[in-house]
Amino acid sequence: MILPFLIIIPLLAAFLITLISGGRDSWAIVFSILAVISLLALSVFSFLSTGSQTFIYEMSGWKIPLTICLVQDALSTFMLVIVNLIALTSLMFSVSYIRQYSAPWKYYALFMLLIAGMNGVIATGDIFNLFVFMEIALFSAYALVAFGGKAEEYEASFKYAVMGSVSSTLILLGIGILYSATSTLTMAKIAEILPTLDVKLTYWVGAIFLAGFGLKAAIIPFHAWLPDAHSSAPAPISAMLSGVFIKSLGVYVLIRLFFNVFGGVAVFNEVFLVIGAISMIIGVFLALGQWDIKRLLAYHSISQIGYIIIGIGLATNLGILGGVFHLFNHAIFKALLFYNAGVLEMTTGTRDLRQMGGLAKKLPTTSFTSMIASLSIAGLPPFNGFFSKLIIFIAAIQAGRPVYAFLAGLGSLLTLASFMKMQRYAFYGKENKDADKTLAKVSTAMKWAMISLAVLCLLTSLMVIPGIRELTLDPVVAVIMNKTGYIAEVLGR
Amino acid sequence: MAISEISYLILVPLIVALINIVLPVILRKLLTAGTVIYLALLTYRLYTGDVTETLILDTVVFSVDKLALFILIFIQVLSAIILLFSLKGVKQEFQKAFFVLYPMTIAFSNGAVVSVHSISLIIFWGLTGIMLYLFAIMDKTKEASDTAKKTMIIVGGSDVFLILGLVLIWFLEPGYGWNLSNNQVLLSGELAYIAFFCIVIAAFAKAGGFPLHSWVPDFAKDAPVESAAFLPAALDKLLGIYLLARISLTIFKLTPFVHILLITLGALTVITGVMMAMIQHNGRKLLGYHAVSQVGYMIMGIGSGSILAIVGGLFHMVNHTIYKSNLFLALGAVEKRTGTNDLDELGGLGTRMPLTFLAALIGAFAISGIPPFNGFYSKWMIYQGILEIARSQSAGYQIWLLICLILVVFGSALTLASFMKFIHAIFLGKRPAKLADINEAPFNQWLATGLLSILCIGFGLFAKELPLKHFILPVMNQPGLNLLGAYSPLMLIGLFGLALLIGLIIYWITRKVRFDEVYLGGMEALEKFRITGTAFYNEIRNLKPLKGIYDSAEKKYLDIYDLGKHCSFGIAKLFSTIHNGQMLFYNLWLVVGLLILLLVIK
Amino acid sequence: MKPSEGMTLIVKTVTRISVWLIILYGIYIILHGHLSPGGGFAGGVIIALALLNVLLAYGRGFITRWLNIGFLHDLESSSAAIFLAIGILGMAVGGGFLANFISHGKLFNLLSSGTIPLLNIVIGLKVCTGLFVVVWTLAIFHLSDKGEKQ
Amino acid sequence: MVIYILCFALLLVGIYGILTKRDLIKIILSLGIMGYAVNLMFILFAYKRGAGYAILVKDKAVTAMVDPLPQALILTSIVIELGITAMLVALAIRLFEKYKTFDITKIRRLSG
Repeated sequence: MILPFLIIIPLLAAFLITLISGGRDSWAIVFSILAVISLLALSVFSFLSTGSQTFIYEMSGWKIPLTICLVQDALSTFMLVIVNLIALTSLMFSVSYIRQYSAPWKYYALFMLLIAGMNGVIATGDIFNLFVFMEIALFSAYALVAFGGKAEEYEASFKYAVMGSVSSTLILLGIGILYSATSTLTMAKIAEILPTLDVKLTYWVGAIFLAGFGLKAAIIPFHAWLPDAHSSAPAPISAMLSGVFIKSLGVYVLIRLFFNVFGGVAVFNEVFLVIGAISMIIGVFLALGQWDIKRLLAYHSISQIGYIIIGIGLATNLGILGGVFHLFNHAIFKALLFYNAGVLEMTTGTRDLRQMGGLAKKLPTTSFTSMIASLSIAGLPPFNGFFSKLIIFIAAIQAGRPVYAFLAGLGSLLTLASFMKMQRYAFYGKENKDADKTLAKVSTAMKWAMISLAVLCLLTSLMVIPGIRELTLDPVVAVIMNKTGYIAEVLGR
Repeated sequence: MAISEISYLILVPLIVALINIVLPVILRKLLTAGTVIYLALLTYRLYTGDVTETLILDTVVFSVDKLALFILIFIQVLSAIILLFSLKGVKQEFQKAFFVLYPMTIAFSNGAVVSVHSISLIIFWGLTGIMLYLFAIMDKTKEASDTAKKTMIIVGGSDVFLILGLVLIWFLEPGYGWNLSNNQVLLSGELAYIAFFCIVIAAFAKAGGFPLHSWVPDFAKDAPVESAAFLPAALDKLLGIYLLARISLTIFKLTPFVHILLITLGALTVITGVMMAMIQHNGRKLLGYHAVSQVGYMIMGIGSGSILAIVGGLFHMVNHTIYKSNLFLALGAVEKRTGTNDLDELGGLGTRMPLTFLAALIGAFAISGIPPFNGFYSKWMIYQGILEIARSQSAGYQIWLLICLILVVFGSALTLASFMKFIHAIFLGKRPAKLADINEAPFNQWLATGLLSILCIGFGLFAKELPLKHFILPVMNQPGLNLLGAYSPLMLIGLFGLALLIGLIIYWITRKVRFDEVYLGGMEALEKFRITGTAFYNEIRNLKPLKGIYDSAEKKYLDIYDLGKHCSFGIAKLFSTIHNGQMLFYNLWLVVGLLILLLVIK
Repeated sequence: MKPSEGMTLIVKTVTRISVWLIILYGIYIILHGHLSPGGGFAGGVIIALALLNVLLAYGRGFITRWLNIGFLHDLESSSAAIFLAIGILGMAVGGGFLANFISHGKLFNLLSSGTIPLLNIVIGLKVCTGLFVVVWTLAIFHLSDKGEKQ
Repeated sequence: MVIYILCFALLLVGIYGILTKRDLIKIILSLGIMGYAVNLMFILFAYKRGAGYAILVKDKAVTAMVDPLPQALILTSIVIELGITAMLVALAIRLFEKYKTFDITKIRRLSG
């Protein structure tokens, strides 16, 4: 009974914000914060109460093949927790950050729509409904990328919108083919019927979906929009996009479709591994050469998604555990890094690393949290990124694919290198005299958003401890690995 | 979860570090000092008493064997002495952070040593790397930040290899689980070799072996001097060589080829380090390059496979940590008084800082391998061990080993040469005018260097009776070694005493020396005509074949870090030109990607 | 300034007559959504097109005088909110989100099919206002663009 | 069969457009064409030979109707496309304001 509220609340908040706003931004802030706090509470509650069970919510009182259903299992609630957690911190960060733009209430409304879309994609068990929610989320993402109103932002948004629409059309094509073959849109039902059909159908639809959702997840070669869009958006939106957006729309859907619906076909796992490795290596190389701090972070998102995809593609219990864990961790530290970048941009007025320097003294909180996040993304103990990468390494070697472990190692080394570069140019070294003129104030809410994520960077390491892992990650892995189980759980057999 | 005393080695300093965050500086110092003493006592208890294991989640995580215990003892000893040095004189701006990081570093180093579980070893290993970074960024200058970056990339990056290596070991020998204590994996098959070399990379990066050494001199130059003595000179050597010893003694059974390879790498490390050290003008950098050079002996010793040389290598590691921290601290004491560490600007301080001078002199003798100091003893053991190995090899290998040995002995001679320069430049020669009113270092500083000097002498004179018997030979399960040739320190000290006596007699006979002012071209020598200690060595730098090498080394063409940097930036540039901002081009990727997927998936 | 506003008198006159017919037709489509082809979306688009007709024929200035754009905004948001409210009401009274909680009535009667006519009306409002506001916003863009160029 | 091929050809026309056209408006139109092709495909999938429209009318058998679900889906997808198109047009206007051009190959400040 909880899941529909996770979609209704942000939608309602969005409409109420547009309804009552009109120069009264404080109401928009109050509404959105209330909404997101309640969403986070609900999603945590639902995650904890779900465990390894599966609950189905059937819309409008009809029964399953006829209606849209919402599936509440460990995987979806896990993703919901991530989305709403990052949303809350992002909103905390936004409150003072977004004042520099005109008409903030529009921002909050779009933000709520974004959350509604992502929550919908995650919660739904109906493939067309997934498409619709995806479009809602994408639509608000396009608008939010362009929110700043600078030329580059419009450019990024336009490119993103065109490429996103092409991939959405591809997804719709895939959905159409699936519908024509199975005559149903409920994913569990499709999963049930697919094995009785020609396997070629799965392959073709799978390839189309891989391209379509691969673009959402920014897997190379479908990644070209990401560095533009993520670096142009306002910082809290960059954090949302990099932290959870590409994961809920891309990776989550890929996992759900390819494991629970297509049943984990071996050839797709191979493709996952290959494109994961390509994304990981090329992404990190691209990041290494960047001087624009947000572009650097954006390219790292591609690289880190590569890790997740490799973990998923290994298709062993450990590999998926690593992938899912890394997904969670990446959301946290990448959001944190984007907040740091936002503070840097706000205070120095530039995104070019070469024009910063010596900010560690002026921005102690930012510098400290950024170091934690950097070490975390580079995979150094005791931060969470270390453990998820370690699990992926172990899984790759255990699965008899040490090559991927070595590529992941190389990626990790280069990640460290590029974040050391970022640290050195932004926070240490000689102070840039021109930069301190426009030093804006970092508000308390922003600080707390960063600190809370930094603390999470440390705390989520604890999820590897078996006792906690059994409560948190293991049910998620079980859902993914239990391929036909999804059919039985959803259809109630 | 059974927490035994071993885990206190980690928990206590860690908790102290966390408490230190909120304390005022004076209490931080006291608390840290107390911790160090407690740890020393605890280690003594472990040494004498029954060792218990710490279990976490029903697996043995912390345990000590003889090797670990040996390393632990010296971690505590050195951290205590260096702490003594740091109690007074740490730069005001670093003080707060320093006494938080110090116990933390001890905690993590202890953790890395007592870990017998791969994962916990990886974690503590990485944490010590982070500590290194945090020490390096204390100074906020441009150079210091660059050094911190470089250090972290090399040391932190090598963690990846450690992880891969240890995971591969686990994969190859699933029977042992993650336990590292009694594994004997045969080096056979590609994966085993890859695993071995991965871990060797990690050990080399930590200890500063060629070609991953380049962070050591930079760190020595730019980090606070106490941390330079503490980490690259002492703890990181202990850890890196500990790991090397661990894998080559208890985890892998090495093959002759690997022995030869390690010996060669060791010889290369010795010679590159010392050649670079010779031409340095910065005292700390000189010591840093020597810290690299000396690692070569340890690598040779441990990699050689002969018991004598392994014992020698371990002994050399201990000796090195002692005399190198001694030298760093002595230089640090000088630097704190004079405000510079540039050898060109120093000179003639021997009469002003006699105690520091004495300590530095003993350190210099020890590192140069002059009997009867400890450096000679361990080097001697290593040479003998390598000769012993050479005896059992085929002719080609023999020649190769001899070449390596000659290189190393030559390197030892060069070490002496460069320390002549070091000592002369700081303590001898004419004192520059601005150093006129320099006084002896504070009490705690000369006490620390003095203690280390006493250790230098003591370990040299009573090597067989003290360190070898109690610490190192138990590691190898050898009751005693009878391969030490005719060398006996006492006999040697007799000879030296004789030589000294003869020297004194000669001095006594010819003591009528006339002191006079120096004139140049009929004028009194000006300050600018003062001959600095480094001047003589500029000749070496300009020798024909060496000049090119030195030039390219100074331009950093030979540094693996810079090579890798250029390489990766080249690749990055290539990729980023493809991202040319043309949306039509991006769309093409999308369509082509889709087509490839459609073609591939079948 | 005034002469450029809108199209010719013929167009204006025809529009003045036809627009009400079109709106009426849209309302019809919306109300009979549950009985015949069409429904909220189709009807809403028709009404919006009628308004657009006015916009084209009479120009932007007239529309600002004729319609309260702010009110349209509010109508749009509130209709969406009402839609959700009906859905939640279904949750509270019926079996699930958007579940029917009014009696079904008799087949082929205008007042039948439970909440569907209600939803149709709400959707019609939403679509008509939404679509019109979107085009209106685009028209505003154009205005500022011209202003910038001159 | 021919009609499916024609539908596919329409999709290819759209893809051709987004790959070669440089004008922002033409790109938007190409996207629209792609969308229509897919929508058309849905309708084609729903078609049953000899079936009528899917409206419940008095005295008409339920069996002789085409599948009504795709039509509902198409309606949704049309709405989405409408929204995206409006968005893109708005962005195109803004881009013209900033770059004074409609040529996408000249709108390339973001690169590298």
